Amino acid sequence: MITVYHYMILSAIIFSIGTFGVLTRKNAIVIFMCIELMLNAVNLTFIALSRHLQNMDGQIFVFFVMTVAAAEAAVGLALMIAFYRNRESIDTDDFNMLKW
Amino acid sequence: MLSILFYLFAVVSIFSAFYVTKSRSPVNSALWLVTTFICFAVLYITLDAPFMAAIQIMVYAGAIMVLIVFVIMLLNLGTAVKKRYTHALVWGGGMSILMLIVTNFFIRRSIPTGTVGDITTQTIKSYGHTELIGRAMFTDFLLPFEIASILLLVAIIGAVVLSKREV
Amino acid sequence: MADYLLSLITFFPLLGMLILLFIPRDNEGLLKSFALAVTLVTFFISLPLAFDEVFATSGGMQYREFHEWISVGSFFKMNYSLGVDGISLWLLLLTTFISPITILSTWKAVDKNVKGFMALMLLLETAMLGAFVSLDLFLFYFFWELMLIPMYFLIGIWGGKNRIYAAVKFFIYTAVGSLLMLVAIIFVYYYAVKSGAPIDGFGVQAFYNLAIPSSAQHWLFLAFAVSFAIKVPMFPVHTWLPDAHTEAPTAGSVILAAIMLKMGTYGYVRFAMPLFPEALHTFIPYLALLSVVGIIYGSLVAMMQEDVKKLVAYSSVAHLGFVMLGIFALNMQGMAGGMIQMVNHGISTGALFLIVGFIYERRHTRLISEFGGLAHKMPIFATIFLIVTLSSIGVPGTNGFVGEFLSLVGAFESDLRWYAVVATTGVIFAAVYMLWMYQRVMFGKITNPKNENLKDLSAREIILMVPLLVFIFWIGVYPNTFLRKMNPAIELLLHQVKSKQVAVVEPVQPVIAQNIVLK
Amino acid sequence: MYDYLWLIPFFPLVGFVFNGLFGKKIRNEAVIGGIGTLMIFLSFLVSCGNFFTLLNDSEKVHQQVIASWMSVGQLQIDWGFLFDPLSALMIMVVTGVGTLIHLYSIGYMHGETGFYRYFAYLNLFCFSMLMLVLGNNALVMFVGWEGVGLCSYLLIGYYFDKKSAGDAAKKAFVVNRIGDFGFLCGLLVLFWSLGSKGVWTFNFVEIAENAHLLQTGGVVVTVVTLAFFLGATGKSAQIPLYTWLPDAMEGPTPVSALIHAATMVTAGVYMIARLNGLFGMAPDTMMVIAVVGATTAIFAASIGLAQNDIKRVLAYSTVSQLGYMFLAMGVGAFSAGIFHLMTHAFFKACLFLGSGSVIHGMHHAYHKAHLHDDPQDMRNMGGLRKKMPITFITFLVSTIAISGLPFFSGFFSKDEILWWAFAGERGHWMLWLVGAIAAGMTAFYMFRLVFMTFFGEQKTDARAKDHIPESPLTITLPLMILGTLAVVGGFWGIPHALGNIFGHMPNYLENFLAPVFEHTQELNGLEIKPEMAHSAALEFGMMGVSVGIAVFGIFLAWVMYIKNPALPGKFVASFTGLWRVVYNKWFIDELYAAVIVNNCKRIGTFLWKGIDVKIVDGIVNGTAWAVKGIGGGLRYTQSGFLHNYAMGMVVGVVVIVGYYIFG
Repeated sequence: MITVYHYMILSAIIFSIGTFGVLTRKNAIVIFMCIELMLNAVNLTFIALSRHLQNMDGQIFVFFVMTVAAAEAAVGLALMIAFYRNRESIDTDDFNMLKW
Repeated sequence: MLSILFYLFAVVSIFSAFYVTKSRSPVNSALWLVTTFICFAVLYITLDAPFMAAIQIMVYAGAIMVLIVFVIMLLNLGTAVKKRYTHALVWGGGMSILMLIVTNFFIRRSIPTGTVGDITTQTIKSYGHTELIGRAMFTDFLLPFEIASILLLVAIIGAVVLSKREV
Repeated sequence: MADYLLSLITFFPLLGMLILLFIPRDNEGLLKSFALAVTLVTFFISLPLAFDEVFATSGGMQYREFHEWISVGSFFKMNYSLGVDGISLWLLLLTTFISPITILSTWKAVDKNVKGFMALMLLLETAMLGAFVSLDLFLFYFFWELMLIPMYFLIGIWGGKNRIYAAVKFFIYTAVGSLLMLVAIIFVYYYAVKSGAPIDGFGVQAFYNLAIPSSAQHWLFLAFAVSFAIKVPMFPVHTWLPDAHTEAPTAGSVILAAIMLKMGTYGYVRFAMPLFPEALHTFIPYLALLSVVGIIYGSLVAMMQEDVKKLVAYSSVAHLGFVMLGIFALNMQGMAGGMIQMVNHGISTGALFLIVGFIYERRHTRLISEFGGLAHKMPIFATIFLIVTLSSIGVPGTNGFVGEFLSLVGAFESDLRWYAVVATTGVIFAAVYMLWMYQRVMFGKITNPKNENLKDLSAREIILMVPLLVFIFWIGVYPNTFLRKMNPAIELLLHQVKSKQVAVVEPVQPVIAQNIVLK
Repeated sequence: MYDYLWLIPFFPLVGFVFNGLFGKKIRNEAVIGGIGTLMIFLSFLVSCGNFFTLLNDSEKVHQQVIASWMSVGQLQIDWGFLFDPLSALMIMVVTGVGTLIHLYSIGYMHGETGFYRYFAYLNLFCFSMLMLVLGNNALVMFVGWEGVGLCSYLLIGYYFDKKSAGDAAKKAFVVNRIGDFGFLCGLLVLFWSLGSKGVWTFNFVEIAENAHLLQTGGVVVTVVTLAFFLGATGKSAQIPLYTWLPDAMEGPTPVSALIHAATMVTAGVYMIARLNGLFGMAPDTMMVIAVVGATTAIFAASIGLAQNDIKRVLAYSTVSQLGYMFLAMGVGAFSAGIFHLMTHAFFKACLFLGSGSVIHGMHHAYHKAHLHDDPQDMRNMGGLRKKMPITFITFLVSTIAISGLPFFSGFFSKDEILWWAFAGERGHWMLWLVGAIAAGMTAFYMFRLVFMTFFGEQKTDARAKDHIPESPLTITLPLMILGTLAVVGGFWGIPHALGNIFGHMPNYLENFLAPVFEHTQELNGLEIKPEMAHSAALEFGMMGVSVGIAVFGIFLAWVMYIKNPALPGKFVASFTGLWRVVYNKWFIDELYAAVIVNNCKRIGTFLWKGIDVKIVDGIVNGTAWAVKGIGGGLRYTQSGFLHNYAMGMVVGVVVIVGYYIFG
């Protein structure tokens, strides 16, 4: 029998993989995709718990997460374009303007 | 039957998620990501959430992925130059494994509690998932819904402003 | 009208400031006269308080106002609670009285961004008035912090050469203290709620009746005491004062000396002492010691100053030592002396800063060595300066004497008499540093050719000094006008403090006579 | 009549306010001086009225309360006046001598730029002095006490463009303040110690009535009286606080006469007399007072021997005479002390005014001859008796009076003091001896002064020689009046022994003052020792000895400065060291400067530059630097690389969640 724990463990694994990607990759777009991965892992938890609790609220939340993800995608990618225009690169090693 | 489906798609999604991080070319990553999204959509269906599955495919696998791929094309990003990032690999890998362990413990030791509702598989079947979502969204969550729409509007304007050539 | 009098007084300057913001920036004359008019009107609105006989008979809070203000859940309740008694009455009036004078004093002195200056002055007045009339600890804290902001800008923008350093030092010193106080305030409130005592939001009067355990009292008292001690300022946390005074524009110095320093002493009287009577009892010897050290230390350091303003600033440290000593005597005379000395210091030191301002405007220097022989060129100035100097020294017949004397009488009656003996030597030092300064500035021949063409005081400058001079003599000759209305409030306060002290030592035990009769 | 008591100080106050506010505009010396003089004269008239009413009144103590001054709890202080024989006598002296000196000043200060200022201050001084004398409680007295100190400051600094004048003024005020510190301490301890017995008061009458509550000879009384005595030494220029008085001669001469001879400096004596009830109870303090008084008398006289500035001689003479008064107070001869105070006011005022007349003349002459010599230096004078006959005669009369030659006023008062010092219960033959030697020295240096100034060759510069005029009437009239008083003033208090010879003439003064002092003297046994009380022979013997010493002093002066003018030079040559020490005032000023003033300055600088700037501000700025340093160090964690931040976040999450699970 598949319980909510299975889904949650899966979501944890996917989330960790996303974290791994964010921490190791240098390409901003790939990092961005890894963040989407993490968001999706969270979504899975939401839906699994929503199902478990027989409650719709979690799914509504997923909906909002998706909205935010969409907005993020729009703005984030626009930022990347703007950045690429300046630096001819989207390698995060070149994003060090925050340095002291 | 359901457990087989779950394990199958779980394994596929883990595998493809790993390849998202591993592929050298961003386009490959994007395609692996689409695979993950689709697996997730299937998992949503196993969770009696067909509408979320549809949205998953449409928004993620459709809109967002198109956007990403489009940007990759636009910027003409090639395959990443092979660099040895062992340092980052070790640290990042270590940290994510630690994180996994920690969350595992967290999940194993906790019992999910919360307001238990009355939506069972039967209600979903009789009313339809879409209707239930719609009811919730346009009654209790109307204000957040409107705010979300404003957020999207802002994001659109922001994206336009940011990507315009001369600001 | 009377129901909202305090609100009206407090917020009238703020209202004025809001209107002032609509006056065009270039119309400096209008800006100045408008600010002056606002402060004058505030003064006139506050005058009925001075004539109200109720203060002479009742020590309780008058002109109460109470409205609910902020409430977070059922736990936190901050109320808008105002009131005035014989203790805050004169400080309130001092504020409304000094403000028009300071505005008038800036007529020529401020030349850049007059609008901002005037707006900040008005905001500052509201903050100071609010702090004096708040009966809610939270409201008090609000005004207390609000005061800091305009002063910070006044020093930081219109100050002298080293103004940024001074402004930041002033701000940080005071902020450190007030954060300690905030913690203590929250703790007191938390304790009050937990203990189930009948409280009224942060209303301070209900807090008076709390029975806080004495171990907690000690810490709370220390937090309040440090915060107020910084503001007073007491030795050794006084070093912001000389810098702030030296760098501040004249009006800023006057407000700072005349009113803001009183916040510290007022805070002791209104909050720290009645809230934590047991702790007070423990700490009085140390605080009195610091006061006395402040008197001697301030005097000695003032003696060696080369900058007139710094000298006056250090003299403030000494004078406020007398105030604190009188207050810590915890008896009628000492308390009344401390209170009247607060007003005195406001008038005399305010006047001294104005005087320094006058010569600074003329010569753009404050170094004593640059002057000498000014009495030849500026006889009226010399006379006024002399009177104010004498008042600062505490010559009988001027206000300074009444305050110092009452403080000392109080201290001698209490257990602090040995401190008082030492403090009395302060009168010698006061004469030394003030007269030495006066002599070096005013007497002798004119040695510096730049001083040859100095003009005597203008009509405006005389007008703004005259009210101060009137009060110097009024308080000196007939202080009963003021004491009469303070006494009931002081009595009540002492009752509050002493009724809760566990081991109240009768102040009139002839210790010397009993213990050391040698013969 | 007593209802008008308040008018006495009120008139000078009016004069002060008028001259202070309008004097500058008026510019008419006659009006300014006239108003000033008139006001003090009016208050003299009121004083006379009160005085004569009191003479014939059986009730000797009267109080008038004008208004409440401070009232806080048990502390109630009034603006009130006390009129009893003591204050009656004092106001007569103050207003009487004051009027004369005002009159004198019109002539003396003629043409000065600050004429109005001078008269305003002078009136203010009279006001303060009268408050001091008339105050019915110690605090009103303190108002006057500080007020006269202030006026003294203002008047010494009258020529404020002279640095020496400014310094002297400041010195006077500060030294006086040291005394005031004592006064204030005494006041406060007294208030508290009486209060602890249930009597909260500053009122003199109440203090006198309740003094018995304190223990005779106890610590409290001794401390209180010693503190008051410190106040008195400041105001009355006694050791150790006498140094300001000689410097105070920087002020105009009439000021020296009024303030630094006749009135203000006697305030200390007056204060002790006023508080006789307390002082009588403190034998230790009385002894200290007597010793300090006697020491000051001889010490100041010794300095006076060698001075060349005419006013400085008189200044040291004043200090010395004040020493006598304190000696009198110390041995319990209160009325004798007050008697000497009165006679001293007459002859010393006359001497100062006379010296002022001389200086005025010399100044005039030098001015005419366009010379800048020092008009106060006696070495430039000589033979003036022909030029200034009136000045000379009055001066001579007063000199005889101060030297204590029989039947001049000084003789009576001084001998009374010496007799008490010898035969009083608290007296001692050493005190007498010191007093007698000081009297001899006084006679010597005063006649030295007279001989150098008025006799012998005229040593003035030849160009100025013939321009020395006699002073105008406004100057000479007060001289004549004071000279007369200096001669006859003593007959008011003839000692018993002499009175018996003159057909049982009573000692009027003693009887007059008796209501004030009687009680204390009876209570504390402050009387002549019984074995000597009725020995007229002994009294005459002592009198004879002291007159003999005085005559010897005069003779010595005559030998050294008239008969054989070369003698002083030889004397100086053979005792160079001693002479230099005496001439330089025993180097006391230098000692004070080195020990007290410089150390105070050094401590002040140390506290400022050391403690304040280095330590306190060091800590404050150090905190700031530390925060800045830590911030500067932590800054390098901000690498700017995205991964580092992301890593930070993840570590944070892991740690928090881990803590949540395992912690």
